[in-house]
Amino acid sequence: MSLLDIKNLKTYFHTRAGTTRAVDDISFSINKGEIVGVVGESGSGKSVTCHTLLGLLPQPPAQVEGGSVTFDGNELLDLSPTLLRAIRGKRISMIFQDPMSCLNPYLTILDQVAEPILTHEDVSKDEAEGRAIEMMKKVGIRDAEKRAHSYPHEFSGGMRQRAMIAMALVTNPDLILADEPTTALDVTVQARILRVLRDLRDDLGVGILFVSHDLGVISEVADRVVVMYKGKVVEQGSVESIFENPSHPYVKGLLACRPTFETKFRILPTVDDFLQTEENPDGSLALYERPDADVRLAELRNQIDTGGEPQDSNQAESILEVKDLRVHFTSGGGLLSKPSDTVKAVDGVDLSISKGQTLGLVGESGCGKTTIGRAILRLVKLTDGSVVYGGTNLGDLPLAELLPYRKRMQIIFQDPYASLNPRLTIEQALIEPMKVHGLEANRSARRDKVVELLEEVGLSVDHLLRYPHEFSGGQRQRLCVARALAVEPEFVVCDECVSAMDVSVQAQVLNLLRELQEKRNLTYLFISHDLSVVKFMSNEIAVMKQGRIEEFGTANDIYENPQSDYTRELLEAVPRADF
Amino acid sequence: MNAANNSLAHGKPGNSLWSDAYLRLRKNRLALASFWFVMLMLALCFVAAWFCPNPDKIDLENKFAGSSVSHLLGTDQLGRDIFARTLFGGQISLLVGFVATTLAIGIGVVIGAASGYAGGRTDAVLMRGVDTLFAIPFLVVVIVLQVVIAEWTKDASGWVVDSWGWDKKLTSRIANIIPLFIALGLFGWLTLARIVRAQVLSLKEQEFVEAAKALGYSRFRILFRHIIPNTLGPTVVYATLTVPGFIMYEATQSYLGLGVEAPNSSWGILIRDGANFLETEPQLLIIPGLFFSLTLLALNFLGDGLRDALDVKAAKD
Amino acid sequence: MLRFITNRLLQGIIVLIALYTITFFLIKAMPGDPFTGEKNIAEETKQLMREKYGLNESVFHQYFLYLKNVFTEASLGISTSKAHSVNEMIGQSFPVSCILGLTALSFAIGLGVPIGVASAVRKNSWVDYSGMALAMIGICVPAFTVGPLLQIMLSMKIPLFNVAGWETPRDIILPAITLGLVTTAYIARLTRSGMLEILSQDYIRTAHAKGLPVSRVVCKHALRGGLLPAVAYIGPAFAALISGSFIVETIFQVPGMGQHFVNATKARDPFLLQGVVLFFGLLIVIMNLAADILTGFLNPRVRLGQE
Amino acid sequence: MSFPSILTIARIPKIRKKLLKPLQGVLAVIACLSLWSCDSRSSVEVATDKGILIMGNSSEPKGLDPHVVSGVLENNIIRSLFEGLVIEHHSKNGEYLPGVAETVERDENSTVWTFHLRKEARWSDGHPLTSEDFMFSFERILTPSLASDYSFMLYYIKGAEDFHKGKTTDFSQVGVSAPDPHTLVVKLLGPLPFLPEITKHYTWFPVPKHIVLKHGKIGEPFTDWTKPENLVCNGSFKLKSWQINDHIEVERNPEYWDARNVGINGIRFLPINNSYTETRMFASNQLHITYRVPPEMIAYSGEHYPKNLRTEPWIGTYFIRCNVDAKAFTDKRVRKAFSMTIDQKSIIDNVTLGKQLPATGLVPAFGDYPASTPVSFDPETAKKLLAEAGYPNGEGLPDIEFLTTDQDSAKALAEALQAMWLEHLGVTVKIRQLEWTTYLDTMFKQEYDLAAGGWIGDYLDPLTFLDMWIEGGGNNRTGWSNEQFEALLDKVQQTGDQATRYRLLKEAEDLFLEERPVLPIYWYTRNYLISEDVRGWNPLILDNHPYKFLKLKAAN
Repeated sequence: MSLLDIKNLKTYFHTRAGTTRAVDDISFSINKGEIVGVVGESGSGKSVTCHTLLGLLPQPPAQVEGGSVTFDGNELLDLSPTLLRAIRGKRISMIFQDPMSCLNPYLTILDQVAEPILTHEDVSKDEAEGRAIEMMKKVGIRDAEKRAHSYPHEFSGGMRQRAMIAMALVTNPDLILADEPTTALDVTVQARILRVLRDLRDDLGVGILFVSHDLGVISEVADRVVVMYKGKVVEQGSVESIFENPSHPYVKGLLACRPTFETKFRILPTVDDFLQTEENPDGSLALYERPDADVRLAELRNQIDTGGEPQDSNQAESILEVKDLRVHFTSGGGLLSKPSDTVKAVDGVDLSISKGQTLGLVGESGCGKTTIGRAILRLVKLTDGSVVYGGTNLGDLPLAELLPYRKRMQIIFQDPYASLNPRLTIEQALIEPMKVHGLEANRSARRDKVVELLEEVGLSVDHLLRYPHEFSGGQRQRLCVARALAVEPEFVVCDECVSAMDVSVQAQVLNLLRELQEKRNLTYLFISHDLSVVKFMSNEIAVMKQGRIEEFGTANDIYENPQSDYTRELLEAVPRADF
Repeated sequence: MNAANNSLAHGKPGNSLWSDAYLRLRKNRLALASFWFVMLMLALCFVAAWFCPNPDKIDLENKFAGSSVSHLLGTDQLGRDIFARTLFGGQISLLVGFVATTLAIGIGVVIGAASGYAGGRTDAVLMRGVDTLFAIPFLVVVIVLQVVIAEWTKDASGWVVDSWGWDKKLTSRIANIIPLFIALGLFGWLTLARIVRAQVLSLKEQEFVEAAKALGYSRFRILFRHIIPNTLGPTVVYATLTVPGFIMYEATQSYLGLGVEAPNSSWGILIRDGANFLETEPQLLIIPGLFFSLTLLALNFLGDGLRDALDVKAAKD
Repeated sequence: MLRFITNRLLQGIIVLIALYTITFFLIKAMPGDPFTGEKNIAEETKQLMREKYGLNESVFHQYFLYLKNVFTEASLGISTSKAHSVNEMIGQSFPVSCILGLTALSFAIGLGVPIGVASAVRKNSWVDYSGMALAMIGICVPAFTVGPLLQIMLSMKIPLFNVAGWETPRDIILPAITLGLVTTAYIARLTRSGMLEILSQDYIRTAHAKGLPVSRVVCKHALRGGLLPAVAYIGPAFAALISGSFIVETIFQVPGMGQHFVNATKARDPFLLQGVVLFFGLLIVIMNLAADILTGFLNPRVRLGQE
Repeated sequence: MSFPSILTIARIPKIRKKLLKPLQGVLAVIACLSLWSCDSRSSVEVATDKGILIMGNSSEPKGLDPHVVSGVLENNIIRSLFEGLVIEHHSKNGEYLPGVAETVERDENSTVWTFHLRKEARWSDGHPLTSEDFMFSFERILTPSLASDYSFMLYYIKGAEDFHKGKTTDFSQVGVSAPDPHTLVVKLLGPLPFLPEITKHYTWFPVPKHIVLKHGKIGEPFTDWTKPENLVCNGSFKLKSWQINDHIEVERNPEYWDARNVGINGIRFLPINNSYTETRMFASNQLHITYRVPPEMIAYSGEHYPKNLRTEPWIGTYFIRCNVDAKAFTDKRVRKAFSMTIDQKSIIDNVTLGKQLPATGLVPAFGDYPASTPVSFDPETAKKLLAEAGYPNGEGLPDIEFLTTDQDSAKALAEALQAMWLEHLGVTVKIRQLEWTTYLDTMFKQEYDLAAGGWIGDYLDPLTFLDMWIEGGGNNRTGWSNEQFEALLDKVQQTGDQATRYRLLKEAEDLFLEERPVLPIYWYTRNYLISEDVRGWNPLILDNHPYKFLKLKAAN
């Protein structure tokens, strides 16, 4: 008998706007000692499935409409809240996506890791804490005795996720629901965490439900894969069968749209190239394979990317020169006191970008890559060094004279949710930069321009009067791109601008950036922690570590012949779905 | 999951911030009821009041009369119609509540936002300034204002009457109330500034503010267009909490000669006067007290509803 | 930490000097003087009285003389309206106000926090609505109504409570309730919004996933963060409770500090007024600092000095 | 995915239990507190048993130094601590009983007075009290540096004013002398038949020379001699404890010459600002005597505590000052018209509610001095007068502002007057309500048209109501003056014969009322509640009850 058996589970959300079928008749099972990967994009119902199992969904609006979930012979959906609580955290634990927001910032790590034991077992506090520290050591937290008393914010992202895992494991559960456990992590950390999970499966025979949108990760860790799309399971099977021989068009598209080191497309295929959806009269969706999918793929293959090699660097006009850039952050200081601590975020960096090219800036979180992007735009104060753009050193320009450069240089941020003012309509948000910079003669001309821009980024006039929250993540990022383009810049910093997206959406946005670059001869500084994406986008790549450039070279050189140990380590840690 | 896609597909018409907020407010039954109650109160005080008996008509033979046709809710210690006095008092109190709150929000939001956004020394100076003002005794300021500003408004109102031909009585009523607003405006915003500042401290780290900077927007524009509108929610809730305080302050000030001039009245004055009849004629306290409390209760729920309605992010489902 | 405190205390001194300066000139600008009484005194006598209190000197001289006395002798001067030194008057009334304020604050916290928490946990239910209505009524019904009501309904019916006075510990209860009502309402509102914010955080879901009972999720995981807005309010609120209790003090015959503000103002007593204002200013500086420190203590992410 | 209210799956009972805990705590605390002091008897019952009188005294006194303070509430306390040459009679107005002085002699002109002090008079520390102490006290209160605001009460003494105003520094020029330790001779400026009345005022009280000098020089202000631990006095009581704004308690003074006949063991004065609170305290047996009853509660108290409510005439007049320099009120016909349209009875019955007496004249009726009657309610004549003055139906009158205060029923009174003038004269008067001291300042600066006001007599003689209206008088402030009036007052100062004096005073009063620079409204009464336990408390127009004759005995 399998450890967990899900049969025809249906979870709907009933809101005033109507009913959303978040999980719509899915069935799969997990055995002891098995990792089942659940793959799908946001909104596919994979997280809702996890939460339904533990009764963590807010009811209303959520409502389990049918099906059964059998765990070790018990029907979970019928359990009383008290009995369910006894299972939660004891026999089934959960690991959440974002360890920063999912750990309580007000309690120490030890407090939180020991809490499941204290809740479910009748043991002394000392014993519980002892076991918690043991477990923390096991998942790779060094110096656990000492660091256990720290607060979450004092831990790095990787350490936090380890603490989270320790918390899930500390009661020796039979089943772990891991909801995107590595999504927020750097690749090297991710590799280590995946190792820990595999060890758990092998050593303790724990069953793991591993939810992720990242096919690479799934391929590394899972034994079996379940692919979900719009609340339904579209395909399930062993890792090999899914990755090598996908049958469903959605899965095919998903596999094709990921950039890999080997990708040679100029434009990435997208899921839409494979999948066609149609709404049935009863509101459910019918999925078809596009008849022309193969043609389209072949077409894309023919446009092999030639831009991978930089143009002759002598010919290319260097548009931006960064020399010995240093940015130090200080804390403390007030009306009457001097600042105290100093963090050297960027510590002596030289860069140069040629017109029309893309420089990729890659590194792990906290290495200073984002700060470089902001320093170039003078969004943070330079401590030392120069940023020469078009012959002018922006570093010591007074703010008033910076205005023309604000028009020429733009930035697209990581989080499209946070980087749009929630209280401005799209029209307002897009007209405003033009107004500030005095572009276009009058209101109606600006409006026309906005419409043009929206169409350019793949949105329509209908969207003009909407607010950002009415858009999906991918659409929002398009809006951010449109806003950046509204001032007709020459140079754009893309700061992790696709990191928070599903692969299918990521492909669309990357394609958009590519097309715009060609059309408008834009220069990009492309910042990301994702090595495959950077490889896909960039001509040249700089690898950063702790505020300095570790290695610099053409994209192909870096990937095929890494010079520094650090770069090599990074490359090796990237999960690849290649069979 | 993203309900946004659905609404996009169905092409819901886009709206301005406020009309959008109104649509959402309509769904909150309690807030809607409160909204209509406030409207009713406004109608009573500003329209129906004119159909009531003269609120200042003294009839000493007929004091403490019970409810009757000529005096709907009876009469007070000088035989004046309680209902009429309460409604006319409501005009003043609602006006005071509205203007004082507007002033407090206006000043508090700007100072708090500027302080939080600028940070560093500006912040320290502004916040310590708030501390200082917080400790200045209100009463002293009122007494000084009464001398300084009352003189000034007297001159000004005389000038208005002479050169613009305004009605003398009306001008003098307005002139009396202006120093009151100045006093309230001077001090009413202090706590609000703190609250807004705390909001702004977290808002200014948001990427859309950085995006605005990168787009070359001026500090002024960033502050007023991008930061302040996003502090509206907590501001509205806090503001509804301060309204009763303002209305009661008005009574205190009127007693000190800075505000409403007798025999005109306000809810605050009626309640203060009525409290003296607690044992003997409690209706003198209860009637204006009920008008006051119910209106503010409604305002409070309306404020809550507004906060939720203004929060475009929370309106996803 | 130490540096943060020193820095804020230094700022506090600037605040106090600014406060002193403003108050000094405000007092000078008030109509009447300390010797204006219902029965007018001969101008010669008034002049003698001014000499007695050093009020005949130039304004400039008076300004610095008082400052000098404050700094060199820690003396806040002698009241012109009561035959005591201001130090003595504050010394006698501050402990009383402190006890009253603390009791009122405890009452406000003891009642406001549970109401706020319950309202947040059961958002948009009758619990929430009635809790918030209760809070609003607390704000709407002024002290000069609540006080007499309590006197009539409790003291005069139940022999347990005195109508007024400050003799037995029981005498603290009614004025503290009257005084704390508005604070209760604010704390309830602030706790509610703070809790709502926290309850929507991801880590609350984590806590549920661990199988914790709801009460524990609320008390251990949510309360600490949810109280932060209320804590930031409590500092200045306590200072205000101590000084702003004039009405409650007169209704319940409490010999506290609040009366000094009003009586000194009415009597145009410059030294008493300056004294209590400076003392109150100091209290505000300290309370704000304490609130910040407490916030830092409750919220490990806040590093003092960074705000 | 957001989880706005994960707690909708909350178990309610758990929460309830949590909420109950603090509530239980509160209840427990209340229970403890109630056990703490579980005396079932009320404060008054306990105090009566102990022989201690609990008195409401309106406010914290300015101090206890008889030479520094001024005011009724200070007087109440000082009267218990100090004793002057003579004391108030416990039941008869205008008479006196011996105090420190055993006998009083005067010359035929009532100009030179000799007081024979009793030999057994002692300070509360046992130190004998002699005429030297009086000499010292007179010198002290007249010393300019002490800046006593009531020192003018001694100006009747020859040379006192000059000494006080610094024209001479030689105290021997002042007409007081002490031929021996038990004789005090006072030489006055002119005849003053009611000098004993004046010596009842605390400015004439002795202070202990040996103690005052121990804590500072003679004219030194701010010394510590009135601190509870230092204060030495000669009255029937001595100071026991003093908590600012809380209470002042005095206890039996065993050194007092008549200690055997003092009927109570102590008095506790409570500075109760809020008169409603005070009434409620009385109702729940926390007080023997209240300072006053608020107007709204007089009728109510009469109903509920008929045996306790007392309404007694008090020597004071409430009136409205007219600024005769203001254009509207230069004409006495206008002033009279305004006066005649005040329906005094209606105001008393509906606004002030304290059974005050309609003020038909300026000086309230007392003793042998008959009340004047020219002031009356006569709207018809008033209208005529106003028309004669050139303002028929109020037309042509400039804007009139009525200055009033933020105290007690001032606002209601103003509103009622406003209505009366509008009804009978067709004049709309603007009400200007000001904070008390601002009001005084404005009134003293004569920046008003009409101003509410009042006067409480300092001693029992019509002069206390009339001599303030001389030109430039500190309390005149109407801008009114009249040579004939002043000549009459001068004549009064010259005669020692009471009948002649009263005739002249009446003449002056009638002249004043004819001119009507103030519009009298009512004569004060005192309304207060007194416990039946208090025996020997008789109505006195000056309200200077001598405490030594009181007795406390539980009623029923």
